[in-house]
Amino acid sequence: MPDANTLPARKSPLSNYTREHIVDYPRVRLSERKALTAIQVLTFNGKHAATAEAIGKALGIECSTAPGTSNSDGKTQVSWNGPNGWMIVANDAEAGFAPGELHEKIASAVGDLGAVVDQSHGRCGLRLSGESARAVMEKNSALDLHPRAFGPGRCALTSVAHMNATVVQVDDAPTFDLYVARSLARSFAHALEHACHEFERG
Amino acid sequence: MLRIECPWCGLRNEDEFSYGSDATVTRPADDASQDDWYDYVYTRANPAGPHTEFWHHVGGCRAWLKVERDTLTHEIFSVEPASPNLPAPGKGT
Amino acid sequence: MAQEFRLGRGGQIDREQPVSFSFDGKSYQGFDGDTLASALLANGVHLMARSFKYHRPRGVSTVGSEEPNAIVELRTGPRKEPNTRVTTVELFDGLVAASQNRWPSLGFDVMAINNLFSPLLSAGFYYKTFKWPASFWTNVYEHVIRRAAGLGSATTEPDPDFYEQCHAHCDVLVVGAGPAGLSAAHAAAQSDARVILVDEQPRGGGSLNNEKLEIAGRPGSEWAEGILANLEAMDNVRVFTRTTAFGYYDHNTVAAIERVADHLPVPPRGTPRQRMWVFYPQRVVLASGATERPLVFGNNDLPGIMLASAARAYVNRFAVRPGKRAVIATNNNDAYRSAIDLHDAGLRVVALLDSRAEPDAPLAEEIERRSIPLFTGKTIGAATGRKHVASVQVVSTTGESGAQSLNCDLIATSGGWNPNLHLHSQSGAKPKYDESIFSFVPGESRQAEVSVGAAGGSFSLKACLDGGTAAGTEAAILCGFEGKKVRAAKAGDDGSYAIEALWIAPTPNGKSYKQFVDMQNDVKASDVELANQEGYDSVELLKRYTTQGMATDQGKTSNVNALAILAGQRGDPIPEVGITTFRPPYVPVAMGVFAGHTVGADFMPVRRTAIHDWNENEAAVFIEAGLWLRARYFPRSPKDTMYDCYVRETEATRKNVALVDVSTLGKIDIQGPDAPEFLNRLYINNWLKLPVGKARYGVMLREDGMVYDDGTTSRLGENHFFMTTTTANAASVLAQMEQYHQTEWPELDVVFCSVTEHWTGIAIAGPNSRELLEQVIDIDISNEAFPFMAVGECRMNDIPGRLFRISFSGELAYELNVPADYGEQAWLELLEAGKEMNVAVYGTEALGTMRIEKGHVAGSELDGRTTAMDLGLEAMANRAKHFIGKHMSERPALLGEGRLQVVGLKSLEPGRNLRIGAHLVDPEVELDTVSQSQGHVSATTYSPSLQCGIALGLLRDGASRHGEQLEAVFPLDKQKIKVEVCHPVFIDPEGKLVRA
Amino acid sequence: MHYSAFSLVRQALGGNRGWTRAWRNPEPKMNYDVVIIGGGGHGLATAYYLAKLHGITNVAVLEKGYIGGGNTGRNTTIVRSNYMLNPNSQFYEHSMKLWEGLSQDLNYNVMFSQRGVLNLFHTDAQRDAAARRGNSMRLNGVDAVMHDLDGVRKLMPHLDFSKNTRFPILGGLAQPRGGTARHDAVAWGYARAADRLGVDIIQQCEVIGLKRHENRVLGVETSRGFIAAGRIGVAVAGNSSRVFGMVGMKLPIESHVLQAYVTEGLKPLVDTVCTFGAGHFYISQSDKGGLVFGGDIDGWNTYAQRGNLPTFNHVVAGGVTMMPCLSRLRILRQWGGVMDMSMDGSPIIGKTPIDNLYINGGWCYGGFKATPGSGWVFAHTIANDKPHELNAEFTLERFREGRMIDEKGVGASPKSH
Ligand SMILES: Cc1cc2nc3c(=O)[nH]c(=O)nc-3n(C[C@H](O)[C@H](O)[C@H](O)COP(=O)(O)OP(=O)(O)OC[C@H]3O[C@@H](n4cnc5c(N)ncnc54)[C@H](O)[C@@H]3O)c2cc1C
Ligand SMILES: NC(=O)c1ccc[n+]([C@@H]2O[C@H](COP(=O)([O-])OP(=O)(O)OC[C@H]3O[C@@H](n4cnc5c(N)ncnc54)[C@H](O)[C@@H]3O)[C@@H](O)[C@H]2O)c1
Ligand SMILES: Cc1cc2nc3c(=O)[nH]c(=O)nc-3n(C[C@H](O)[C@H](O)[C@H](O)COP(=O)(O)O)c2cc1C
Ligand SMILES: [Zn+2]
Repeated sequence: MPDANTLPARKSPLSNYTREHIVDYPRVRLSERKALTAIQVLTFNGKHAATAEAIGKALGIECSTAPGTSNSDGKTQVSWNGPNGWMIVANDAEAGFAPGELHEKIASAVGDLGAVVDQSHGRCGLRLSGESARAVMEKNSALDLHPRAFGPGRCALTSVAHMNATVVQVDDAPTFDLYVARSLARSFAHALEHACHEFERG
Repeated sequence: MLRIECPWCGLRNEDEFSYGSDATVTRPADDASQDDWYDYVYTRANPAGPHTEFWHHVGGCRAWLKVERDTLTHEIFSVEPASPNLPAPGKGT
Repeated sequence: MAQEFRLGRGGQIDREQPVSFSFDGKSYQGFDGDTLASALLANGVHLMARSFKYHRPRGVSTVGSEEPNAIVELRTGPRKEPNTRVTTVELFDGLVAASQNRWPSLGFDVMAINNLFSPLLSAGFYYKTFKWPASFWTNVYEHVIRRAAGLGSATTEPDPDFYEQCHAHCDVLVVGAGPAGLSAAHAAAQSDARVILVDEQPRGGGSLNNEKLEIAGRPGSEWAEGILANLEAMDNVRVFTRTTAFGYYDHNTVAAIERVADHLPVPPRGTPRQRMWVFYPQRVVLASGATERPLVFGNNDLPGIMLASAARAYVNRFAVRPGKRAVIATNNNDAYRSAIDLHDAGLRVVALLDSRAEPDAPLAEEIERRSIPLFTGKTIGAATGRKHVASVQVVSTTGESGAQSLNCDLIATSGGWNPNLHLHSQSGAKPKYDESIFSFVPGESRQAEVSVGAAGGSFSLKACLDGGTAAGTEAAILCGFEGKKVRAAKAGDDGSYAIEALWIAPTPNGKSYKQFVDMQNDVKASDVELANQEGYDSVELLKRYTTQGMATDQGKTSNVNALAILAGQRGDPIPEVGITTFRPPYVPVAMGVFAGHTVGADFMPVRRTAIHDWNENEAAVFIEAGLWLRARYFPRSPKDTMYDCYVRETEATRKNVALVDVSTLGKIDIQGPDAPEFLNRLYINNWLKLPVGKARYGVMLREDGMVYDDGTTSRLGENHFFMTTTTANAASVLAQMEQYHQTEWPELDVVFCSVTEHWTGIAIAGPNSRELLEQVIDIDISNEAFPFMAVGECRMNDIPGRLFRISFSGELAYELNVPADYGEQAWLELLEAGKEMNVAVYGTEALGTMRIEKGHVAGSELDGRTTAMDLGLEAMANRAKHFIGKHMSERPALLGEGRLQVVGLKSLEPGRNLRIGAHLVDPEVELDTVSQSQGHVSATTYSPSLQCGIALGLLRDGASRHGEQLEAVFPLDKQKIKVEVCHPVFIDPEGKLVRA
Repeated sequence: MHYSAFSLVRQALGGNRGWTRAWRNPEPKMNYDVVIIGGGGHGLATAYYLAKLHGITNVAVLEKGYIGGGNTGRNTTIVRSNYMLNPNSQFYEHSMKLWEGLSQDLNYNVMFSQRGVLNLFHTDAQRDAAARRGNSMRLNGVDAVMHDLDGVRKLMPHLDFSKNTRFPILGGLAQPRGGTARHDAVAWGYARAADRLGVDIIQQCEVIGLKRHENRVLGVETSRGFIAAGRIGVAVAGNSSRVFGMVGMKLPIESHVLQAYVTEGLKPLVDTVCTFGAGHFYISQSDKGGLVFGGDIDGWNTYAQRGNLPTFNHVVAGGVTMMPCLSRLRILRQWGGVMDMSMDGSPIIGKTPIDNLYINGGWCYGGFKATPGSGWVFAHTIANDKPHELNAEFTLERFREGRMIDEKGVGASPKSH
């Protein structure tokens, strides 16, 4: 396990945005969540339930086999990530993990029930929040995000602004966490930023 | 806009999926005849009416799906996982 | 005098808000709430346009989006919008409009001369002439026709405004906010369904805004406002005005266009001009109303002639007098309202002509009370007037001759009403003909939709309110809500419709007149007859031969008249003749709306590597590779050419050491007990025995036997592999692996996912690459400890990573992968470590040079038509095992002679390089003479190592032709150059260097 | 009745009462020497050339709807012969030559307009591919010109030539002799000309079965009864699989929808046919003034003649990106046609395993330009029971043998051609 103080600082894909928030309007805000750890788990034939249980135990967060669900202890997010897997995301500092610790934890819990793959540097995390967040999403995604259809604890793998993304609803503000491929991060942020302009004056 | 009900992700737009191929042709065994392989790779029933086909939820959960769809009306009769070994939606195995 | 034709009171206009605008350079005043049409009429302007073919004077004839005649160029400069219906333009301050398709002016249009030649310009005349001489067609005749044809002229500047596409879900979508639609939306909302209500008008109410009808004891428009207020206050309801549903697509999706800012001079900052909505309703209620159709008689296209419902709408809604002396002609009860409303507004109704023998008694009384002259069994045979109607010739429908003439400046006609079936029909349903209203009505539903109100063929207000309410509740129930009982609003019975068919009027004294069916395309009743006479006798052939229904209004007011006249000609019943296909969009929609915001620089996203910023700072020249931007070469001074750069970068690599960013290669993590077996079926070569800690080059075929992709795959653990693919095929290879795993071999216990994004890949290549790396890598990389094709975990200074000893350049080389957030850091540290050795960097151009020198096939040879044998890779294949593409690659023609096979090519002309795309032919062929190409040049470069131009090519039976001399010809530029065919590997054939 | 400026004047004076039917409306006979299934351009042209060049006039063309109502009546009318592979290049060039004299040959103005076809390229790889194609065109005697930016600007002045668009234009490959034609007129012109040579054109007559004895076809079952036939040529484009299904044959063909669109009429804006290289979009302007454009197929099997939104949006986004001034112009109509997508993107014209039954299909989105050539070689093939050298390589058997004619190199994937 590499130790924290020797590791160089991480340069995030959106480091070209020097502002703290990409968008900061009265009713909507968009920001990058930097330096995330993202661990993808894929289960082998017949090992799905067992893996879910193992992860749940190891993290003390429910790891659900129900599609489109995401559980979190406020720091670490365990989101359904396809028929045979999950994506576990945390900011090490916030969640109090040493570098690589989360990976280790999951790897030893999963053992040979499945594959544990580090995607930390491959995903860009953004957070979209505020009363107008749904209106912004409406311009870029065909998901039904109405409270009757979606809500906190729900996640979806879908296309946002014509790019593959993961959408996780965090709270009722509403707040959405969005994850997109690192190489596309700037185009993705640009599209969302553009969609926010209409709400500049609230 | 076709809307395909992914067993895992729910109703999603056509543009999240990519069309695979006719799902009724079966891949011959390694020792099958060249004719069998020719039919598998090249000839299609191409029916006007119900058609069973593979779609890939490539913009979503990446599962391959077996979809029964009418090529005249585009009505979709059924969608199921292509693989019997992926954990069934909901219950994990 | 300003707004001379504005009525003293009434109308839904704000007289406190005067608005000034200009038409054809003359400025006028209107009021907020006006359309361009009503404002022009208020100022007595009736001549607004010229027709398509005969350039006849035309004025406004409707109040809605069905307008065929009055179309203008709206706005100027980059915002100019040709062919804009004046009836759909909301007036705003400073609006500028101009007439189109006329020269020199609207009043005097020389092209009106066509009018005289009209017999020559009959339907399809152009098919019968302009054939000689052949060369004249494009250059002379067509040139003239094209300039004459067309309507308005487009701007040639980019659009300053932007557009967007939005998505909205609901239980019940209601299209149309007239009495039927409002009732439906209200009822569905009461049952707690999520409701979306759209209407193309700026305000809800539909026809109620045009009529003097009462609902629940108050004016209909007030009732509508009340309902709308309630709806807007409910959080399960969304109301979209200025929003036209234009397409009903598969699986119950409905597309609509919202005119967000068209009623403003320019859109507010951050706001789109228009946006497309895609609605995903469970149920759809179509309450889109009905469109009136005109009567067909002589000169029925003159300015001053309009639909009966339009005439009263201008009076009631806009407080405008469309004329002073009106003649009204009808074949049904509805137009009686026009007579009444016009009269009550102070117009002189000269006559009400009812083609029916027996009028409806109570209505007749109303007319009598107002002492409006009522003539039954009579209709208009023809109108007269030059640029405006001046009088009408009244004829009796029984056709006996002798016509009476009446002076007038306004004609309002009703030939009946056609339910708006467009969306219903687009949804896949087949409309059916209803004898009782002499029009088509909705047929059996094919999707989750129902038509109500006038759209459903029930024309009484009461029926609209009741039907709408019932449909709304029903829709909610079908969505799984328990329907809440809602009482429909009460309305006095507005009488029956009682139409009797009158498709074409008898002409006065048998004289021949132009009786227009399709006004915009100038299609006359006689053209319909001619088409039938010549055998273009089905509706579809008629449409295409005469162009009826093909103008910007898509025949909203003319289709039914046309097919009825055709039926008459054929002597067949109307249902047998049928109706042409309704297609989206319901109204013409700007292309920008479909494009949304993914245009120009945002047409496609850009993929950038972690080293992109550094490359940019180094002034690298980039090249597109799919969505990726890759550094192509690095100019060191402004005068550096690409050639200077790639030669310098190649030499630096071959003689010393250099870095290249290879992050864009596809990377797939593969794990599971069956991973080796899976790879063994995927690749043509063997994978079962690859040792852990080793990499191997692999080749994949398509099922049809052609080479698909190649790359090195490493074994990181017993059950753990790491595959690399070409940049181009990264996504499709993964998709194909998933397909075979899930559809063909689910029994194989293996999983995989893309890790392309997680890793930054840096190749360190050149004889001194080991020396450079040794300074920063924490593992022993001596040739013994870390031989060619070795793979290992490592740390580069403090950065964790993976090291691969593989080489694309043919030199001693390594590939280092580090997590992408460290990518730039690793790159910088390598440059730092190599400073003394003056390490260089190189781009894709030098990469290409070196792969050609080394004879590595790539994209341009893997062109989807080449087999492993063609590419000299067959030796790798293990045909004793099964692999994808094995069988089809064994087809006779693929093994036989005449295949294009990869070869090396050397320029035999010093100082001249080969060009990609040149063809290989026997020496001395005359260029531009038909000859069989024997192959082509697929990749070329100047080789610094060989000091001459070299290339790879695909040559017929090339493998056995090394040593031959050919000519590489480039006829496009009249070039040829002598070449020698040779082995594709130009340097280090034994591969000593990579193993050093 | 012969068509000419003179006849036009004479009839005009007679109030246009004297015009006669362009083609008869005969009842089907009991039997014909040759029955052509499909009254599109290809079927009608085949009948015309059978009668004109091979003296076979006892011919019927059976059309289930109205003639030209299939893809002939719904295509974007681009005519070109700018192919890379020899069999295509030579066949389409032969067709091009027939186009050049067609209006005169048929005595019907098909408005063949040689305003040029321009294919833009945006990357070096695309330029290289264009060079390879352009050079093989020239080697086959086909006209081809490589344009740099200025050359492109002269042909299409209103494109986005800026460097900050996503895929800047580098240049284009043009075929000056390419262009467009009036689609309906092609069907009508061939129908009228064939009719004058005695061919029966029978509309509203759907073939619902093929009668066969041992390995030989005897005639067709139709919605209007049985019709005996010495030889049967099938030219039904998107419906090929259905018709051959009637004799239990599976074809290397899938049916996919291709959409097309037209804008409101406009004064001249687009003077040449232009295709975008960085997305799926091509455009031309019709004589009526509408901008006619199209793009890629929707990409999944269908027999419905209508398209869907995603492709629509993608196509138009490409268009506005290529030519920004299109943004405010309005689309008038969207429609679709059912494409006979073959397994290598090239047509199949020739004999079938069944005697006296001939196939003409697999045209994908490129068969309108082929109409004269297709009818010409198909007539030859039917008349002589063997292919002409121009269609000798377009056999049904080529896939089994490994002789694919794959311009795009995407293999046995109809949706990708
Ligand atoms: C949107 C679109 C754009 C296109 N653009 C171009 C282009 O720009 N350039 C180009 O060269 N090509 C283009 N094409 C392709 C071209 O239109 C076709 O390849 C060509 O028109 C095919 O002509 P055809 O006569 O073979 O088929 P069709 O014109 O389709 O004729 C076949 C006829 O057979 C009839 N039929 C079918 N089944 C039966 C039956 N059982 N009994 C009786 N009759 C039957 C059908 O009703 C139809 O009328 C395009 C196609 C489409 C749809
Ligand atoms: N007695 C007669 O002869 C007769 C005939 C027809 C109509 N009418 C009267 O007209 C009224 C009909 O009421 P209704 O509610 O059925 O229709 P309506 O005409 O009152 O309302 C239809 C509304 O739908 C809108 N609309 C149409 N197509 C649309 C689209 N694609 N997208 C968005 N909006 C669209 C229109 O702008 C209009 O506001 C009744 O009052 C009826 O009595 C009478
Ligand atoms: C080259 C071409 C130009 C067309 N121009 C027009 C046009 O100007 N107006 C119009 O309404 N339709 C136009 N159409 C479309 C036809 O109306 C019709 O939609 C098409 O032939 C398909 O037939 P369908 O819609 O009846 O199925 C055009 C079609 C083609 C192929
Ligand atoms: Zn899914």
